[in-house]
Amino acid sequence: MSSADIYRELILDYYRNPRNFGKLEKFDIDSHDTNPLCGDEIEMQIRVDGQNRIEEIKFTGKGCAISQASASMLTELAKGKPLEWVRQVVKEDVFKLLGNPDLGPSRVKCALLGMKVLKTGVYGYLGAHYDEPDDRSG
Amino acid sequence: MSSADIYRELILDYYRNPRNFGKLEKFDIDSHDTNPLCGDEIEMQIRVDGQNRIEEIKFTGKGCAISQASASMLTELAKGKPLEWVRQVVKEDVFKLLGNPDLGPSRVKCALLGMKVLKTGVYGYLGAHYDEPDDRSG
Amino acid sequence: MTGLLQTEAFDVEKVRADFPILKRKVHGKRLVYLDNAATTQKPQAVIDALVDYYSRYNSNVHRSVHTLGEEATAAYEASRERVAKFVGGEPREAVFVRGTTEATNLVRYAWGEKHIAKGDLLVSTRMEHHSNIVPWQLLARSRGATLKFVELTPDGHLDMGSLEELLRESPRLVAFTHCSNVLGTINDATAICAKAHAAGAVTVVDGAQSVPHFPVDLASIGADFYAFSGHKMLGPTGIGVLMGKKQLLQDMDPFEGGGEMIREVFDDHSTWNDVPYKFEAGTVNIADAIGLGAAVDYLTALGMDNVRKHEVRLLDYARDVLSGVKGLQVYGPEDSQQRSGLVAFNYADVHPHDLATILDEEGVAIRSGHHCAQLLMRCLDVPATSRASFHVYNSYDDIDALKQGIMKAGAIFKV
Amino acid sequence: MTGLLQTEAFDVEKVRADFPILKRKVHGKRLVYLDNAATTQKPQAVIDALVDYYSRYNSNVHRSVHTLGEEATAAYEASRERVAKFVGGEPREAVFVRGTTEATNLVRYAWGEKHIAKGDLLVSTRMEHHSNIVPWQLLARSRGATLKFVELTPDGHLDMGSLEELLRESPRLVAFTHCSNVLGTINDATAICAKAHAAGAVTVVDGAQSVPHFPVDLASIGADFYAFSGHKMLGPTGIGVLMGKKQLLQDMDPFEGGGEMIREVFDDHSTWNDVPYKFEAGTVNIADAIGLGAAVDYLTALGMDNVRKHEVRLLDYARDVLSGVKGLQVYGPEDSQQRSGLVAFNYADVHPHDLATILDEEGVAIRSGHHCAQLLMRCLDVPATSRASFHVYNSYDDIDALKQGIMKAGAIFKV
Ligand SMILES: Cc1ncc(COP(=O)(O)O)c(C=O)c1O
Ligand SMILES: Cc1ncc(COP(=O)(O)O)c(C=O)c1O
Repeated sequence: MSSADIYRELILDYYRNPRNFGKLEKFDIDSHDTNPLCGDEIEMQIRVDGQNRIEEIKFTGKGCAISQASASMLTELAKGKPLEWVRQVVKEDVFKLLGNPDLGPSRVKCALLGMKVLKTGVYGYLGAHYDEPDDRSG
Repeated sequence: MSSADIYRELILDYYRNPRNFGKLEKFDIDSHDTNPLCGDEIEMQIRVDGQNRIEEIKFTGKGCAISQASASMLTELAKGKPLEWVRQVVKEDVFKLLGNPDLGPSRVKCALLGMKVLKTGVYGYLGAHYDEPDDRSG
Repeated sequence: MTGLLQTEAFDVEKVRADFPILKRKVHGKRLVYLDNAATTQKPQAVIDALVDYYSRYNSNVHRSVHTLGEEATAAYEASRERVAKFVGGEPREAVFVRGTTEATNLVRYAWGEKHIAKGDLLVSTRMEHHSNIVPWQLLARSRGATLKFVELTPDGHLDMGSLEELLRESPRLVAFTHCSNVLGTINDATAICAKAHAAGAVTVVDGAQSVPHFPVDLASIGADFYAFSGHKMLGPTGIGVLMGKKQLLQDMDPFEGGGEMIREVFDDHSTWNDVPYKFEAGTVNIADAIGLGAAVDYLTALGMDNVRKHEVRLLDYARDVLSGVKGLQVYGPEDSQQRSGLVAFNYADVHPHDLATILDEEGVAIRSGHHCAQLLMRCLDVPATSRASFHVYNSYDDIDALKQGIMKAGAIFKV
Repeated sequence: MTGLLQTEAFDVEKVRADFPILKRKVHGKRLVYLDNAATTQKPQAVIDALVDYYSRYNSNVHRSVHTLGEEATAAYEASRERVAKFVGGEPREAVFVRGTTEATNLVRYAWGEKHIAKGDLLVSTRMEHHSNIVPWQLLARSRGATLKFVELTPDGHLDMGSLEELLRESPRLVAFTHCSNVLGTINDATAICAKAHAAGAVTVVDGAQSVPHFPVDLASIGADFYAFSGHKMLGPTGIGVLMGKKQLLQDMDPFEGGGEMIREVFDDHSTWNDVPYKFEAGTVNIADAIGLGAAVDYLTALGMDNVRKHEVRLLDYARDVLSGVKGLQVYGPEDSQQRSGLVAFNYADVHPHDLATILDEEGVAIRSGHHCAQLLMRCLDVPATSRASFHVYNSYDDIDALKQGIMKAGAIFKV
């Protein structure tokens, strides 16, 4: 897959016009992380409703098209879902959102930063600990 | 030169029956050093006479035949000499005492330990500082 | 290939033939390696030195009486002599370490923890690599000292007014880079050391980006400590050098304890070997120290003046070529004479990582990110930059390939 | 050559063919390399791994987006995985260091300086290499703690009574070697760790002489920290491993600051990367880490059980052959099952250095001296010993050559 395929119209659109970008006034979950390898940064805020569902979710961040687009896409997908749903999310879900690009291991970390931030925040809220899988090959 | 030539009768004799081995009751100079690379150890004590000559000199130590024999031979040579003479001693003098053996660089350090102890002690007494030459190749 | 650079200095095509990796293809394209500030490639002579060592005289050093040990020790110490001479220093003042980072940390622990007291001032600068910031942060915290930074001018130099101001506060330590790994700025190390010494400070100079790229003479610079990395100057990974003034080295505590650095061990205390051995604990990285000696020989044969000449020409060419690219912003001083052979830039709103991915597809390897210089990124007000950095085997062709790759990224991102 | 050893385990002649250095002559004689406890020789596969890295995919790791960087990172991390698995540990708990000495010093600085307080007790033993004594001496001094030593039994074991006694004083740290580099004694690391943990201590086990010579399974040993050196296990110089329990690693201060180990840097503080990266500051020794992976592959292919079997046979043979030499005293436990493949000895009044010089003339390389174990030398009441130590390429022939050399020394010294 060539980079022209990775950087499809859709990715660039999410990069330049990220959905759910911004901060919430009231939120129950606030999660932030950086990718120490490249400095990409994502913060997510979530408001939880009475049925433990993601009522509202927004993110801010800076970084490459892949990290920002994937975080944005993930917030869209998460909105309205029960918190428990977050536990089921796997990296393949993120890849699918991005159109299954052929990313090298370091770019995979960019793609998955948003998922890590989401999981860390929600797991913490649920009183659990999110231990990133030791998966260096992506 | 083979090791049979290095370990001549004379060297073994000095190793097993070191001349000037022991301690002085009264001394003006007491100098000690170890070879950090092998642990060989030499201590020398010197009594200085009115004319700044080496009136009496003894050594103790432990280590290989080469370090002990060369220290012993050096004390014999030094006895009665003016302190200033010690400044003139060079490593070739020590090699000559030993019969000019063909020593590798690490064994050279054994051979020269006695000279280093002697020089450090005498230079110190004369108010000077003995800076071992930076001669790794021996 | 058309535009291989022919300086009067040396024949780039011949140089390229010495580097086996340059024959390799990446994504079917010729490898265009422009990530030399991160690590350089290695000439066959360096690889051969390693193979020769392991195939012919591998042994532990210093404590061996046998032939292999004598040979390994002689080669290791001969390498120390060549490396020290290469930067105008004394072998006794050359400590082999893993790299620049270990060197600054060694100074922190062995000099800093002993000599820095509560309330002391430490000075670094905003253009430093983290390796010349974080050790001083940690030192400041552990000793109760303060760390302040020399500010930068808008055109990417150290602000001399800011330095003078800090020097009036009588810092104990002034740590600065001889050459910035992002801006390329070459600092006047001699002048800064003189000023810092006059103010009573000890100087730690980061030579990671200078020793590989232009002639360095410590005798004239006069730094108290000077650090550099072998892997950035055609040498193997895992080896570098801390040059330190003998008096300071002798007066320092040991860093790591055990092995080579010992004189005698007793139950309750130990005594130390002479410098520089006092700072080389355990089995040293023998093979790579010898490999670094081979790298120094290679650079010496080319001539560091020629290396510098070559890089300035590449720099001029790169700035010519890239100035035609709309939306491309280059950081650092304008004048090639004041900077080293690297170009950090940003291109429109294409994030450096995305640009690097697109370039990689064309066989072009650049670095993207914060380059371990986050304080500098904040000064530049960018999260990251792209960086193309040169060495002896780079040519005009490589820069053309860089430009073409950037143009492709522009097309994909519809810049 | 007559007596090349044929174990059921592996074909020594075939193994020898893998080590290019064994073809070399010393003083016109066949090289008989018996200094393996100092450092081992390297098989072609390890040398090839280095050449391959430098010729094909040399690049800085972790921060690169380009292909070379991805390949180098993948190989470096794959090596971490293989090395961790080789000793029954987790990759996340494996920190690449220069060697055993850096590993113990890392624990001293990053764990010790944080967790040891005035009046605390640290325990080491009298059979340790200086690398497992001096860091604790320095730690004791800097924190105002006390360092005590487990005594030895006359037959060269740790005195369990002495250990128990010290454990009753609730030490914070118990540091001991899995295998002595002089006596050859293999300590029951599992039992000692269990006792030490029950007493509330953190354990630091020196595996420098165990990992290269017999199977080690950290999952069953349970040590908090376990250190070993690559160059003693057929790997390159400049690389080794500190295995540490994840919880402890996470709870530690950083060791060196800069580069890889950083998450974010601000003016007045910084945050750290995850373990194990937090302890790998600066550019790591990429090539040699990859080379160590190749060494682990080589040993794994032979099988560590077979390596052990081979060494026990050599040990038995050596003790048979040497027991016939008048005036020769061997140190350490009698039973080959309780010791590793090395023999330290003294021969009449021939000083070990002199013996080593005479042996070298016969092509036989042994070590002579205090073996960085001066406390042990004082227990044995000798200034030095000679040591012949084995590895996979040694044969009965080598031991015969050793004996002949000793007899020659006897003749020259008129023993
Ligand atoms: C038992 C033991 N511990 C520690 C060390 C130190 O290892 P290194 O020199 O590789 O740091 C050695 C080897 O010299 C050893 O034999
Ligand atoms: C200016 C500068 N200083 C220090 C370093 C750190 O060198 P190393 O990673 O070899 O320790 C680097 C390179 O990464 C650098 O560019």
